[in-house]
Amino acid sequence: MEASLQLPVSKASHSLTEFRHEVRAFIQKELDAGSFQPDCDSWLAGFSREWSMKMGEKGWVGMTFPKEYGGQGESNLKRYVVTEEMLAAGAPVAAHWIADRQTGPLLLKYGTEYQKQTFLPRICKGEVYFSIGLSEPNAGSDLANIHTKAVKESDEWLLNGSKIWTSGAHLQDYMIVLCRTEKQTEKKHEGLSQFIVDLRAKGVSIRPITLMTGEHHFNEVFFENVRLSDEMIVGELGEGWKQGMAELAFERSGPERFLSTYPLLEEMITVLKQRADADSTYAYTEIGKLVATLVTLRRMSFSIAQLLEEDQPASLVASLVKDLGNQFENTIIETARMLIESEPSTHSEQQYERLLAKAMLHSPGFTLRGGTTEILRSIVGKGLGL
Amino acid sequence: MEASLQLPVSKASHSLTEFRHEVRAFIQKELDAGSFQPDCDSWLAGFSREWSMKMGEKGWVGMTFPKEYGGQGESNLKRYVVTEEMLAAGAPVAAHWIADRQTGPLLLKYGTEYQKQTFLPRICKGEVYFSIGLSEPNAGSDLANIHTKAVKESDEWLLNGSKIWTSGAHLQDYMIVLCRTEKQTEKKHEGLSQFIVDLRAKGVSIRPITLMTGEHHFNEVFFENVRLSDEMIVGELGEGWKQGMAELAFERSGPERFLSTYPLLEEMITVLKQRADADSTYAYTEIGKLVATLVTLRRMSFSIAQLLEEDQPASLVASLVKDLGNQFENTIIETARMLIESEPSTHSEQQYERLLAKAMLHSPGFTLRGGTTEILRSIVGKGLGL
Amino acid sequence: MITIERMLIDTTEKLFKQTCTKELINDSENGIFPKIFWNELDSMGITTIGVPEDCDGSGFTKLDAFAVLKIAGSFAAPIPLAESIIANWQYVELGLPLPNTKQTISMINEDVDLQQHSEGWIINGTFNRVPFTQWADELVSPVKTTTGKWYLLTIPLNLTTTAPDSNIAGESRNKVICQNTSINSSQVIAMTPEHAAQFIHETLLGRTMMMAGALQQILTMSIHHAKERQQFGRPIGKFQAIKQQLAVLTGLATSANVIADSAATATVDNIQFQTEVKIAKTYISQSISKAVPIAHQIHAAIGFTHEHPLHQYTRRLWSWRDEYGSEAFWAKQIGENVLSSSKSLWNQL
Amino acid sequence: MITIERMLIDTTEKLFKQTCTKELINDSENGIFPKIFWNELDSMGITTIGVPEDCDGSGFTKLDAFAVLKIAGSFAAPIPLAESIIANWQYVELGLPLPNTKQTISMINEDVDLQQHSEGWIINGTFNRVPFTQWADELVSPVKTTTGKWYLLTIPLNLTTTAPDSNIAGESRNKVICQNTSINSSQVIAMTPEHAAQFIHETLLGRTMMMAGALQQILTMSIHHAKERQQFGRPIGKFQAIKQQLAVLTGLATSANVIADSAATATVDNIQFQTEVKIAKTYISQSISKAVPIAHQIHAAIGFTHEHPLHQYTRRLWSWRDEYGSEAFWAKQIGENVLSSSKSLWNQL
Repeated sequence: MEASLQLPVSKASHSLTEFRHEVRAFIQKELDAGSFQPDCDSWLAGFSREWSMKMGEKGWVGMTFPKEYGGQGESNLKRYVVTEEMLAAGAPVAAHWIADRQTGPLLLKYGTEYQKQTFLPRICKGEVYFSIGLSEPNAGSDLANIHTKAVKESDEWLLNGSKIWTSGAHLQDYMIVLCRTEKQTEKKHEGLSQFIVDLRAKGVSIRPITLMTGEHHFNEVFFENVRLSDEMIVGELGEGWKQGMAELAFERSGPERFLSTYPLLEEMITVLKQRADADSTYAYTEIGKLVATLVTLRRMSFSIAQLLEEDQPASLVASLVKDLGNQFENTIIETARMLIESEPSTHSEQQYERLLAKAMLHSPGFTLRGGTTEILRSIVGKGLGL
Repeated sequence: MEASLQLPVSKASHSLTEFRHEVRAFIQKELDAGSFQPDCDSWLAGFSREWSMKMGEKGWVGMTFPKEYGGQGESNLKRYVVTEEMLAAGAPVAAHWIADRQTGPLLLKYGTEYQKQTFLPRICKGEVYFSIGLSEPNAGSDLANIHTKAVKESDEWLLNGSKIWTSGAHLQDYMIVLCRTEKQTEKKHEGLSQFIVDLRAKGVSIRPITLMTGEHHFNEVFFENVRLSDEMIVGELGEGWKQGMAELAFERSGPERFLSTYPLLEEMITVLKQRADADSTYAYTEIGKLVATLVTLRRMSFSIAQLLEEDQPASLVASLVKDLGNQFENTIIETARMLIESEPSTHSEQQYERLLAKAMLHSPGFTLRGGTTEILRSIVGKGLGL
Repeated sequence: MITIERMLIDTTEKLFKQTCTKELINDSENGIFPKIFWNELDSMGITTIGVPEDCDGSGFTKLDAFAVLKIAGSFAAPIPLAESIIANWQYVELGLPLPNTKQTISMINEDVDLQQHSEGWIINGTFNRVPFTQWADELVSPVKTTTGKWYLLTIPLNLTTTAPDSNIAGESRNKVICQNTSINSSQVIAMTPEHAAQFIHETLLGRTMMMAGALQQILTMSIHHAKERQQFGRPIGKFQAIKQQLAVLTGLATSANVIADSAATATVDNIQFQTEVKIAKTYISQSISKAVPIAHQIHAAIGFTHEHPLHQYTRRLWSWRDEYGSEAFWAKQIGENVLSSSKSLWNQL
Repeated sequence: MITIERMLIDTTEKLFKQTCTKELINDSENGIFPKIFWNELDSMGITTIGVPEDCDGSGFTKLDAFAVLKIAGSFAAPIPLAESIIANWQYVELGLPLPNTKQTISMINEDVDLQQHSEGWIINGTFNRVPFTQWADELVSPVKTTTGKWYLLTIPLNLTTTAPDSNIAGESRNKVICQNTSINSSQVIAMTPEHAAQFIHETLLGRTMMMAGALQQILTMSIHHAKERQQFGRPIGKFQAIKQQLAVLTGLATSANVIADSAATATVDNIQFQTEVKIAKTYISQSISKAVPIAHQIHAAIGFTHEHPLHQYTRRLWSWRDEYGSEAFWAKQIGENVLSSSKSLWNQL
């Protein structure tokens, strides 16, 4: 087998399983108290400062960060357990998701001591949130097509341009902006740098992008002579592309790539259990197939968390999980339709119909975010040496 | 809608329906008499001189050819009915299939009076069979990559080269060979011509290509200084490519593109009916979906027959039918597996297990013959003006 | 030769293209009914196609009406065209005059109780997911009594309670509740089971034609987008992956249109009309789970925004495929019929 | 660090690669058993992996044995390796010495009747689709009596009648018929239901590991072909459509290997072993209907010939996915368990 496709089989240790039960008990308590309603795609759409701060209190945000920066110094596997339990429950984890998943690790790897001291403890408290600043209007899949630029004037930088598809920018605090700090040449991956930009700074304006669902999660963010100090440069000037791509790798590996519609699956099972239906071969078989795929994806994803823990490369396998995971998320929707006759509606009286409507309406996004199916498959193709 | 995608809805006339019943009654009589065993992919694998001659007697081979050449001057719609009934019954129609489907029409369009008089009446009797001579070794999808050549020496042509994937060449009489009659230039579609070649002539040798199924249907045919007279040129010298492509268009439109595994579907239904099984929602639903697709494909294919009857272009829609049809042929196999637990075997005591084994083993061929899925989709893409 | 039917189609298509804009559709989701558009269609006689001229209709055939409904679907038209046309047909077929009031219809009527008394009838029960109740004066629906008799009811909506609901395309699908609703005898017309079946299958086909039209529209949009949108310096339609996806989408949309047209033609021929309609609804509903993701994949992020009109079609397709029974519902019926017959499948087709 | 387990895998892989040629596999389909190859494996102790050294085995764990079976699958090895290993394990676990004779196994034993009498036992019934009966001396199978007790039978094949059959990969799968077959008491060993269940699930996992190996092999072959085969002047792997298909195949083969390995690891941990095995068999069987067409599509015509070795793997995958229960069979059981539980799915996982 290609070495890059070898995945170690990792089994959860006893203590990890105990930890999982602790997380699960916490969620159940909150559910019982009515703190949240399980929802599909909650890591994108479920923004709740209250919930994020509750998780911060438990030490479950930025939990892999070193203790000196407010983290718990815990393993990636433990973090994996938290994310998986939250997604399976459909808990509102969107606020801190990006900061926890990629901004924190980025700053830990490339940030200055000042940046780490300033931002990481507040991320861990679940009170400061970050946006991604990669995509630009009209760039499409060509991520390197960056026109936003920062120009040095005396001791400050002036940032001009715009970013698009920034999820939650209207509710979050900062954005990691990838921009040109040198003139564009033939080699468009060069001369790019990353800055931390305060989304409430002068010169920043945020325009909502209303989704086809009618919801507002995404934004276009404009920068007009936004002033940035040298302190806000992340890593090396000119190394922004490499740093940004490393950030993307964090995006594809997690269970959010196959659990977005899990709450629908759980609700579907609840409904099926209530049905007094003698003709059950169909339901048994289709649910059995979904469970087999779910377990397989969990095993793969957990193995990737293990690889990350060991600092092993995982981007190729992560792409596979995302591709398979997106298909699985859609298969849940189609199976639901086949097993339970209904007319989905976002404001139905039935939780089942609400979850189905939400899952369907969000489904075009599954393959768009974190790399389209084509891009993922091209990454795999390249990995195979084609 | 793109004009090229407009399909007229054609309903069978009363007389056509009566004719269908006549064909069906004939087949039933033969089935009762044990003349043949229904089989999957019978138009490729079911070679029976006896059966072809029986059909010739009924006037059902070359039935669209003019009466002066032994045909019936019947409509394409009537021919459609015959082919569909034969395929649905899994009757052994392979011997005359190519001659009836494409060689006859080719000769009618481009052949000399001598060629028409010589070959067409015997085709119609179901006693003379033709092979296709297009593909060459190592050419792959690049059909224009033709190295077989005919060189004129005094009043004869000397043919050298080879053809591959010629179904039934070891059992058939003639082949329409596409070859170079001029040196290859940059424009590799030019300088090609078609000849009628007697497969029993001196210099022709036939090497079987054993399939993965263990069966022998395909061959590699070698030509070593095979002598051809001018009389055997089909159409214009140098126009072979255009003529050959027109021939290919006949290939994609017929019901053989979605009925190859139909006998398995029929047998599956027979088995399901015998099962005393209360849990039938699964079977009902899956069979219902197959039937809906089958009827849709039949309507499309019948409309194409109508277009051909009216001399309208149909190659784009024919490509769509083949693509959808191949998927349908495979869906029958997978549905069979899901509804009826079995272990398929070509020599099982159960007709169901035999048909399933045959269908599976032949399945890789469905998308290979008559243009691969990629090629078909490229044709469609081109048709859409991409 | 330009036929009068061709002219009808062309004129209707042109009108829809001009009038049924993105904004008009968005407005309708916010509860604004496109009155002017509707009145224009009404005055042109589009709402009475398939009703003979001597019954005050516009003439033409049901086949032509279904062709018009396909156009309505291909423009996501937020108007009760199918509902009005089908109600009109039923009136005429039961020998009643065309109404001056506005009708919507329901084909789901399982839990409705109907009691005759001296002066008229009392109705109790709920009609679920009825389109356009805000606009209509009356609900028209066939109902079967406990004694097995069929009646066509015309229920004034002001005698009912409606509970708001909508599908995921933002089309209103309200609940109509009758609680001891009393209607007079002229509003309850006996009908044969055949008439009731015809009503049901025409309703089903109406929605099916609209799906075929909307599928065609997302294909057209996708082809257009693939030609216009540039990436890495060339139109994305030049990339093999996009080309292949478009080919698949073309196959789905074209086959959907063939089976929809075939079912519509069967109305005229009256041969196996009901089976053909069920097959069309099953086949097309099933196609949507393949077709919609492709259209969105080709449009990428822009097609996921409210700004772009793609969602006006894809959300309707998602809704319509489940309305009046999903492919699971109808496939089960088709399969049950096939497996209950003593004939081979081929002999049943 | 090179572990002893790694050395075992490397050595085995090398031996299979050298010995298990296309010709050897073709010969086996013509009834020629690869004796020399088998004897070499036997003398190396490969057939007793997972049996402790103090029981005359080669040591190592069951996990290592399953890893070896994956290699066997990845070379389409026409030998009774899974059968021998699993029979040996059962003997050892029931406290019996390793046999000197050759065993094949059966896990299907529904219609077998077992009667005890003074001198021994009488067996009546049929064991279907038993591999390698021509080669083996005895058939080993757990059988449940009508009183609900489990026994491990060792039936000398010369006391039975065999009827030839084979799967579509040309592997012999004969019927073994016992008609008043009389065996002695030492050939009927009482076992617990847990032992029987373990035997059944180890048998299932053996085939599953072989599928994972064969899937990996068709991926390797397809990558190789895509790099070597030229068309329109460049390797076909450069075409976007082929690249995308290979990526999908990679996903299928990689995920299959993960879940197979995960089930094999569960043997050691003994946690949810049976569930994990059913899941692995279901997931992988299901993957094959996607994976095999892709491999054939990439190989095009050449892969459809007998000459090319691809079919030696694809025909096995088609056969193995249905052996010991297809994904339909096992998915139904998994689903029934999930839906019968009072716990949420997540709490069952």
